[in-house]
Amino acid sequence: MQINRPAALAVSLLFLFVVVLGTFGTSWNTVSELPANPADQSNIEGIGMLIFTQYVVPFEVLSIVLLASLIGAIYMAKGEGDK
Amino acid sequence: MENLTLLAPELAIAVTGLFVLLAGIFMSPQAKNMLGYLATFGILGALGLTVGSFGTEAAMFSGTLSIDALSQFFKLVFLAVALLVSVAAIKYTEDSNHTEEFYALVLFATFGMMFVASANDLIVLFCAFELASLATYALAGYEKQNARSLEAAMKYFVIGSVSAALMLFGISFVYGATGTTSIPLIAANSGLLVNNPIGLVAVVLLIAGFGFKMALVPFHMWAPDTYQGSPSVVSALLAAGSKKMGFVAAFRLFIVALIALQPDWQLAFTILAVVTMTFGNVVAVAQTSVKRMLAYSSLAQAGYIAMAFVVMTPMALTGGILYALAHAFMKAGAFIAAAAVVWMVTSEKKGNLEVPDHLDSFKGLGKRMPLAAISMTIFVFALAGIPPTAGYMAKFVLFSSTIQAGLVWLAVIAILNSALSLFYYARLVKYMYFLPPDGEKVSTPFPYAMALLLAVAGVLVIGIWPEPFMQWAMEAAKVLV
Amino acid sequence: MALEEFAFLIPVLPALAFVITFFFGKKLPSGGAIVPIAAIAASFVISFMITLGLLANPEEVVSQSVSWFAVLNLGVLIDPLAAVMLSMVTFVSLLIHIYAVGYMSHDPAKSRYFAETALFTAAMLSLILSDNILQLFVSWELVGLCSYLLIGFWFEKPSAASAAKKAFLTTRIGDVMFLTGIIVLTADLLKLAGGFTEGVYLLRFDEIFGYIPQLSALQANVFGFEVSHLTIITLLFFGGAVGKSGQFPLHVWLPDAMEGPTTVSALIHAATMVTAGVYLVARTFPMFIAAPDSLMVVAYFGGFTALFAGTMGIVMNDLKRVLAFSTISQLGYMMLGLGLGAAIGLEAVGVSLFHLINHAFFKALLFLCAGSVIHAVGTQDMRELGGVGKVMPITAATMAVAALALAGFGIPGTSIGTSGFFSKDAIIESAFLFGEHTHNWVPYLFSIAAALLTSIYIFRLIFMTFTGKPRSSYGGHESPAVMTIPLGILALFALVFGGLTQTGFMNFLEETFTNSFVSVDIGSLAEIGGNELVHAAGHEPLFILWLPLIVALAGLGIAFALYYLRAVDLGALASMKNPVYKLLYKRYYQHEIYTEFFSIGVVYGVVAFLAQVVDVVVDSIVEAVGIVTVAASEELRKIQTGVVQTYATVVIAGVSLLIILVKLIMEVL
Amino acid sequence: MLPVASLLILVPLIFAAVTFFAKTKEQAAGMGLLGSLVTLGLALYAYMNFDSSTAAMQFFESVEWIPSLGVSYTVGIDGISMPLILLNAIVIPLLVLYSWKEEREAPNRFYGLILTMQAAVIGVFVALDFFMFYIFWELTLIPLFFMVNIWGGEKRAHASYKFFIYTHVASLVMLLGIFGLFYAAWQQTGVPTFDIRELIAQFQFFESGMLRDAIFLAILFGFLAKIPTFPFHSWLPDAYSEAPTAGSVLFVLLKIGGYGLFRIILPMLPNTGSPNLIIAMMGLLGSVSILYGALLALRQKDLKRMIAYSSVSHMGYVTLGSAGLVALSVSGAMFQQFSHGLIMSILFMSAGAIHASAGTRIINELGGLARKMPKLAVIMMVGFMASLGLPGLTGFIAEFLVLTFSFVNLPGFVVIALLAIVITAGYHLWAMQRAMFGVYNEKLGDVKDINALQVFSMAVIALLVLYFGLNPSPVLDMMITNSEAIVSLAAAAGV
Amino acid sequence: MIPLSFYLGLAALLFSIGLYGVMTHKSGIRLIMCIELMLNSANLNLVAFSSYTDTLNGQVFALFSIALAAAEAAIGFAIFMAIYRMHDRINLDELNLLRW
Repeated sequence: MQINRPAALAVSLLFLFVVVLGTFGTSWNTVSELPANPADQSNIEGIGMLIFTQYVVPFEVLSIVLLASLIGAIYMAKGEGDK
Repeated sequence: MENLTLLAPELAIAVTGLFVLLAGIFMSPQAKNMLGYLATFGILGALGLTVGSFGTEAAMFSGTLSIDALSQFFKLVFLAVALLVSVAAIKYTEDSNHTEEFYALVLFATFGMMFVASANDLIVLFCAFELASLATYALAGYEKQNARSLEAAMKYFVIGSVSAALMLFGISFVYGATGTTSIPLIAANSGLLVNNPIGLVAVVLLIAGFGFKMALVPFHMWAPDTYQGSPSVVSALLAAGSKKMGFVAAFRLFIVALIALQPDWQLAFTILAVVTMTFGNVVAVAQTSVKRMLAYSSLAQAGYIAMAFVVMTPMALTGGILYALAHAFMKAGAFIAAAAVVWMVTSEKKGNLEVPDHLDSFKGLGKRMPLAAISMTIFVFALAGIPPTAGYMAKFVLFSSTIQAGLVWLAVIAILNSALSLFYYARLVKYMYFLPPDGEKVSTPFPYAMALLLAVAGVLVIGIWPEPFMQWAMEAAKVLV
Repeated sequence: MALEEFAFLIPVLPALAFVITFFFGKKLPSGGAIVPIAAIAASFVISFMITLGLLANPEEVVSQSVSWFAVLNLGVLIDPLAAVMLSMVTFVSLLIHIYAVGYMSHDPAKSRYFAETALFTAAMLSLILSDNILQLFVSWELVGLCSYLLIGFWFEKPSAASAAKKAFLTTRIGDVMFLTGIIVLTADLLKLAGGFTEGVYLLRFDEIFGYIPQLSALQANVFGFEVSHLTIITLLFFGGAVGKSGQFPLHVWLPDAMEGPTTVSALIHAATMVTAGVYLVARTFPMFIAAPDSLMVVAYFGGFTALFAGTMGIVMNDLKRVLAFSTISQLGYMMLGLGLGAAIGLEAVGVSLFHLINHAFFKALLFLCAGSVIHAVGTQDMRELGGVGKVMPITAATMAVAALALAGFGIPGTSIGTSGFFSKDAIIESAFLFGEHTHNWVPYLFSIAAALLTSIYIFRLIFMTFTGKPRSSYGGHESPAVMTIPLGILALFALVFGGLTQTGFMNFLEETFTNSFVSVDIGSLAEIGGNELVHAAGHEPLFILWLPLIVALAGLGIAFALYYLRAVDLGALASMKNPVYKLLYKRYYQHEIYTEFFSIGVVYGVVAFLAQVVDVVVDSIVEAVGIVTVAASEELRKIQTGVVQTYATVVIAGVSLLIILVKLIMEVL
Repeated sequence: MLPVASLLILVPLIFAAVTFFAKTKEQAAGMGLLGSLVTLGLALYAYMNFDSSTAAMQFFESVEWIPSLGVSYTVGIDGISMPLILLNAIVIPLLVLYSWKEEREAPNRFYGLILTMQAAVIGVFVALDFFMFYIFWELTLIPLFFMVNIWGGEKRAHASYKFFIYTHVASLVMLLGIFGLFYAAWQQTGVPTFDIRELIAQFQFFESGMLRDAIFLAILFGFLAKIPTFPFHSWLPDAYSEAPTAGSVLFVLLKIGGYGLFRIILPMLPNTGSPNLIIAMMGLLGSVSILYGALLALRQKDLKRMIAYSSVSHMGYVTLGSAGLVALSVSGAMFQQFSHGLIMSILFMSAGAIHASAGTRIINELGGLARKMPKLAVIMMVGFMASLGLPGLTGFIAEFLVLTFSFVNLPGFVVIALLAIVITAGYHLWAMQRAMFGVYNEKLGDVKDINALQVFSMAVIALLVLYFGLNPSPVLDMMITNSEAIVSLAAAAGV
Repeated sequence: MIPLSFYLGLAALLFSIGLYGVMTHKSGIRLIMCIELMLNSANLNLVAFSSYTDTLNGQVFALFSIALAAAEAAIGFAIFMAIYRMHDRINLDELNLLRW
C-alpha cells in the first residue's frame, strides 16, 4: 500500500466526523459570557505568574527539551567532516 | 520553599547530562570513552537516591509533581534501563566522536521519563513526555550514515509527532470539560466528560497518544521498524524504557484522573490488549530479524501489561507494574545481547551486513559468544514466561488476576498467546545453541558483558526472590486505587 | 510328613535350574542339561512321595499360603487332582529331558533349550499346585510364554517364528477370556464379601467355592438373556481352556506349533501344557457344575473338537501334524469327559483326568518316537518315508505300542488292555450314560465317530512310516540309548498304567473336593446348576462296551487295506480335485478365515486402519493450528508496508474506528 | 535426618550446572553419572527411612517464600511420590551408562540436560506448593525440547516444537485452573496460599457452580494432556519417536501427568458438581486410549513409533485405574506408572540400540537380528513380554489391578480395555517376529550387539521389572496406603 | 458572541486537514507543516477553552506547546536533512527498507 489519497481523505473525514460529533454533542460547561472586552484584559501578567509559580516545573523541563532538541538537531543535521 | 531533596534523582540525572555534554566538548576522542563511565555513575547515584527515597510521599510545586510509590517505582524502572543502556553504550560509542551527545540525550530522555512518572499535571506530563520523545528521535537516528537508522528515526518522528498532536488534542478536550489540567482536580470535575460524547473522544485520543509509546496495535506501526532500524542500545531504551513511560502516564491519567470514564477506556483497552498481544505474537513468528522479532514480542508484552487496565483489580495493577519492571530487564537485556551480536557481525565484516541482526548471525552463538548466548536465552525464556524468571513471576501475578476477576476468556487468550510466543523464542535459542557457528569464538566486550550480567541478575532476582518487588509494586498499585 | 514342608520346592527347583542353565549352561557339559534333569528329578521325588502320602490319607492335603500383594496370595495346594498331575508332569518331563540330551545334542543353542524347558516345567508345576486362581493364571501365562519361546526355538526359520506368534496370540484370546472371568469373579467376590478382610486371600479356591451359591444367584442381562454370573465366569474360564487346550475354534495354533523341536511337541504340546485347560476346568469343577448350562457347553465343544480334529488328522502328510491333530482330538475327549459331569457328577473329573494321564504317556511316546525317526532320517514328511521299521526296530515297536494305546485296544470287561483303552472307553461309556439319561446322543455320536477316525489316522501313520519300501533315500540308524530308554519306559506305562490303576485312580480323584482344604457338596451344587446326576455305572449293554473296540479294529482294517496293502489307488481320492479332501487338507480354510480375513483383513485392515484415520484427523487439527498461525503471520506482517504515510493512516483510522467501536459496544451492552 | 526432599532437587541441579561446563565427553558423562548416583543414594536413603504404613507426608520441609502471594517452599514425600522418585533415581544413572559410548555433539549439554530433567521431575514429585509444582512442571519441558530438537531424528524440529507448544498450552490451561483455585480459596479464607493440600481441602467449601467445575476441568485437562490420554496425545508419537534414545527414556520417566491425577485430581474429584460424570469420562478416555493406542501401534512401521503408541495404550491404564476409584485400582494405576517407566525404558533403549546398529528402525527393513544381537534380543524380549502384560513382570501386576478393580465401578470400560489385550500381544509379537526373528537381512551389513555398559544398564532394569513383577509389595504397599486415604475421601463424600 | 463550537469546529477541521496532509504528502517538509497544523489546532482548542472556562492554564499550556512544537520541528528537519544527505531527496514514501 503506497500513498492512497481517497483512503486518506476518507480517514480524515471520518476523524473529523467523529470529533465534530463529539464536540458538538457536548454541552460545554462554559462561563455565561466572555469577558466584556477581551482586548482590554491583559492576561500576560497572569500567565507569567503561573509559569513561574505553579508551572515552574514544565518550564524547567522545557529548558531541557530545548537543549535536547538543540543537541539532537545539531547532531543530526551536521554533515560529518570526514565524509 | 520546596524540599528539593525529593527531586534529587532527577537533578542528579540532569546535572550528569549537562556535565557529560560540557566535558565532552573539551575531551579528546579517546578520552570521551570516560563519559560512559561518568554517565553510568551518575545513573547509579540517581538509582541510589531513588531507592533511598522509597516510601516518601509528597506533592510538590503546587501539586504538579507527586512523589509517591508509583512514581518511585517507575523511576526505578527507567533508571535501571538507563543504567543498562549506559553501560552497554560504553562499547557502542567507543569509536564514535559524538559520545557526549549520545549520553546527554540518553540522560535527558531518562530525565523526561522520570518526570512523566511523577507528573501530577497534564502540562508537566506533556512536556516531559515530549522531552523523552524528542531526545530519543535523535537517538534513533544516531547512526546517520546508516539508511536504516535514519529511516527508523524518520518513522519514529512522524508517527510520534502525529501522536503527540493527537494527545494534545485529547488533552485540550479534557481541559475544556474540566477547566483544569491537574490530575486530581480532573478526577473531581469529570462530570461533564462522563455525560457527554466528548469524554469518549478524549479518552481515545489520549489512548492513541500513550498507545504510541506503549506500542499498542494499531498505534504501534512505527515500533517494529524503529526497533529494528535503531542502534540496538537505543532500541533497548525505547522498548524497555520509554514504553513504560507510556504505561505510567496512562496509569495516572486513566486510573486516577479519568476513573469516572472507566467503562469507556476499559473497553477500549480490552480491544487493544487482545488485538495487540495476538498481532504481536502471530507476526513475530515469521520474523527473521531478531530485533524485529523482539519488537513484535514487545508489542505482545505491551498487550499483556494493558490487561491491567482491563482487569483493574489491585492484583492486576500490581501485576502490570511488576511486569513493567520485569519487561524492562528482559527486553533491555535482549536488545543489548542483539547489540553484541550486531557488533560482532559488523566488526568482522562478515555475514549479513545489511541486516546484521538476522537470525543467521545468531547461529552457534553459544560457541561464539557464550555469555551473550546464555544471557539471551535467559531473556527470551523470561519473555516467554518460563520459570524461574522475572517474566514468569510477572505473568503469574498478572494472568492470575484475570482469573480472580473472572475474566476467563481473557486469560485464555493471554495464555494461548504466551504459548505461541514460545515458538519464536525457542527458535532463537535453537539457533544460538544448536546450529553450527559461522565463525570464530569472540569474547564478549566488557561493557556488553556487564550490561548483560546486570540484566540477567535483574531477571533472575525478580524471578527467584520476588517478594520485595511484589511489595513495592503493591504499594505502587495502592496509589492508583 | 516333613517332605510336605518342601512342597513349594517342586516348582522352585526347576526355576532355579532355569536361571543356572540360562546363564551358565554354555559352560556346562551337554548344554547344562544335567541341571534341569537333576532339579526335575528332585521335584519328581517330592511329588511322588507326597502323592503316596495322599493315597494313604486323601483328606490331609498339602496347603501352604503366603501373602503376595494386596489381598492376593501365592500358595501350594496338593490334593489328589494336583498330585496325579504333578507326578505325571515331573515324570514325563524328566523322561523327555533325558531324551532331549540325545535329541538336541547337535544343536548349538541347546543350553537355551534346556533353560527354557526347565522354565516351562517350573511354570507348569506352579500352575498345577496353585491354590488360587490368580497364581494359576500367572503360571498359565508363563507356560504360554515358554511355549512361544520353544515353538520359536529355531527362530531363524520364518515358519517357526510365525508359528510361535500364532500360538501365543491364539491362546492369548483364550487367556483374555480367562482373565475376564477372573476379573468378573473378583468384582463379584468383592461385592459379596463387602470389601477386603485382613488375612483373607480373596482368590483362593476355598474362598471362591464358598461363594458359589451366591455367585450363582447373581444374574446379569447379556444380550437380552438372564444369565447367572457363575455361568458367565465359568464360560469365560472355559474360553481360556479352549485356547490353551486347543479346542475348537482356537485349536489352530497347535498343528503349527510343531515347528518347535519334537521334544517340545512331546512335552508341551502333547503331554503337559495343552492339558492345562482340562486341568483348569477340573480344578474349578465345583463352579462348573453349579453353573447352569456351562458343562453342556464344555461337552459339546469337547465332543465336536474330538471329531473335527480327527477328520483333519487323516489327511495330513506330516508326521508331527498328524500327531498334533490327534492331540487336539484327544483333548476334545478330555473336555467331553468333564462336560459329562452334568450327568455323572464328580466322576467326570476322574474319567477325564485318567485319560489325561494316559494320554500323556502314549502321546509323549508317539512324539518321541516321531522325534527319533526325524532325528535319524531328517524328514518328517510321511510321503518320503516308508520302511523305517527295518532301520529303527525299537522305535517302531514302541510307536506301535503307543498307537495301540491311542486307538484304545483292549478287551472290555477285563483288566487287559492298553492305557488308552481304559480311559477312552470310560469317556465313551459316560457319554452313553449321558445320552441315556438326557436323551441327548450328540456327545456319544461324536465320541464314537472320533474313535474310528483316531484308529484310521494313527495306523495310517504307522503303516506309511514304518512299513513298505523307502520312498526316498534317507540314511538313518537307530537312536542312541539315551533316547531309546525313555521310549521304553513310556511304552511300558502306555501299556500297563491304565490297567493297573483303573479303579484306584477314579476313587482317589473323587476325594479332590472334600478334604482339609475345602469341602464342597457336589450334589447340592449340581442342583444349583440344574444338573441331575445319575449313579449307575457299569450296566451298559454289551454292544456298547464292545463298540469302541470294534470301531478301533475297523479303523485298523481300513488303514491296513489302504496304506499297507494299497488295495485302492489313493491318487484320485487324495487329490486337490476332491473337494472333501481339499477341504480337509486346507484344514477347513481356517488359515484363510482366521489369519487372512479376520486378523489381517478385519483387525489390521479395517479397525486399526480406522483408528489410524482418526489419529490423522486428530493430529491434523493440531497441525492445522500451527500451519494457520504461520500462514497468518506471513500475511499479517504485510500490514507493515514500510511506508510511513500508511502507518499514519492506520494510526488515525485506528483512533476513529476505536471510538466508533467502543461507542457501538457500549450501546449494545 | 537429611533434608532429602530438597537435596533430591538440588543435587541433580548442581551437578547439571557443573556438567554444562565439562570440557570432554568423559568428563561430562562422568559428572552425569556421579550426579545421578548421588541422587540415587539419596533416593535409596529416603526409601530406607520411609514409613509405608502411613499416608502422611514424610521428609516434610516448609519455608515461606513469597508471603504476599502465600507462596512457600514446601516439599515432602509420601507413598504417591516415593516410588516415582525411586524410578527416576534408578533409571537415570543407567541411562547415563547406556549412553556412555555413544558419539554425539556437545556431550556436556546432553548430560547436563538429563540431570536438569531429573531435578525438574523430582521437583514436581516433591513439591507441595502449587507455585513450585508449576515451576518444576514447566521446567521439565525445556530439557525435553532441546533433547528432541538437537539430538533428535529427521523431523526433530517439527516434533520438538509440536511437543513444546502443545504441552505448554495444556500446562497453561492447568495454570489457569490453579489460579482459580487460589483465588477462590483466598476469598474463602481471607489468607492467600498456594499450598496444594490446603487448596484441595478448601475446594470442598467452594460454591458449587460453573467456576468450581471449570477450575477442576482445567487442572484435569493439564494432566490428561501430559499423560497423555486420547484425544490429547497428538504430540506424543512425534516427540517420542523423534527423540534420541535418552530423550525417549526421559519422556517415559515424565510421569507427572498421572502423578497429578493422584495428588490433585482424585482428592478434588468428590467435591465437583458431578463426580460420577467425570469418573465416567475419565474411564472412557482411559479405556479408549488403551484400545486406540494398541490399534495404532499395530499399524506402525517404525519401531519407535510403535512403542510410542503402545505408551499411549499403557498410560490409558493410569487414567482408567484412577477413575476406578477403588483403593486397589488406584494403586494399580500408580503401579502402572512405576512399571511403565521401567518397561518403556527397556523398549526405547532397545529400539535405540537397533537404530544405532542397524541404521534403521523400520520394522520391515530389519529381520533376524536375534542372531547378530543375541544379548539385545533377550533383554528386548523381557521388555516386550513385560509390555504386553506377561505375568511375573511388572506390567501384569499393574494391569491386573487396574482392570480387576476398576471393573467394580466401571465394567463397561474394562471390557473395552480387555479387547486391547490381544491386540497388544499382537503388535509386540509381530514386531518381534519381523525385526528379531526370521532370516537375517543381509542388507543390514555387519551389525554389532550392544556393548557391555548397555547390557548392564538394560539388564538391571529388566531385572527390576522381574523383581517387582514377582514381588511388588516394596512399592505397592505404600501405594495402597495412600490410595486408601484417597479413596476414603471419595467414599466419605459419597461417590 | 462567537459560540465555543465555532472554535472547536475550526480546530477539528484544521486538525483533520493536518492529518490528511500527513497521510498524503511525500515530502518531509510538508509533512512537518501538517504536523504543525495539527499541534496548532490543538493549541487553538486550548486557548478557546481557556477563554470560555475563564482559566489561564490553557493559555500557559498553549505557550508551552508552541515551544515544544518548535523543538519538534527542529529535530524533524534535522532528521530529514540527514536523509537528504544520504538519498538526495526526502520523499518519505521511498524509505521502506524496514518493513514486514
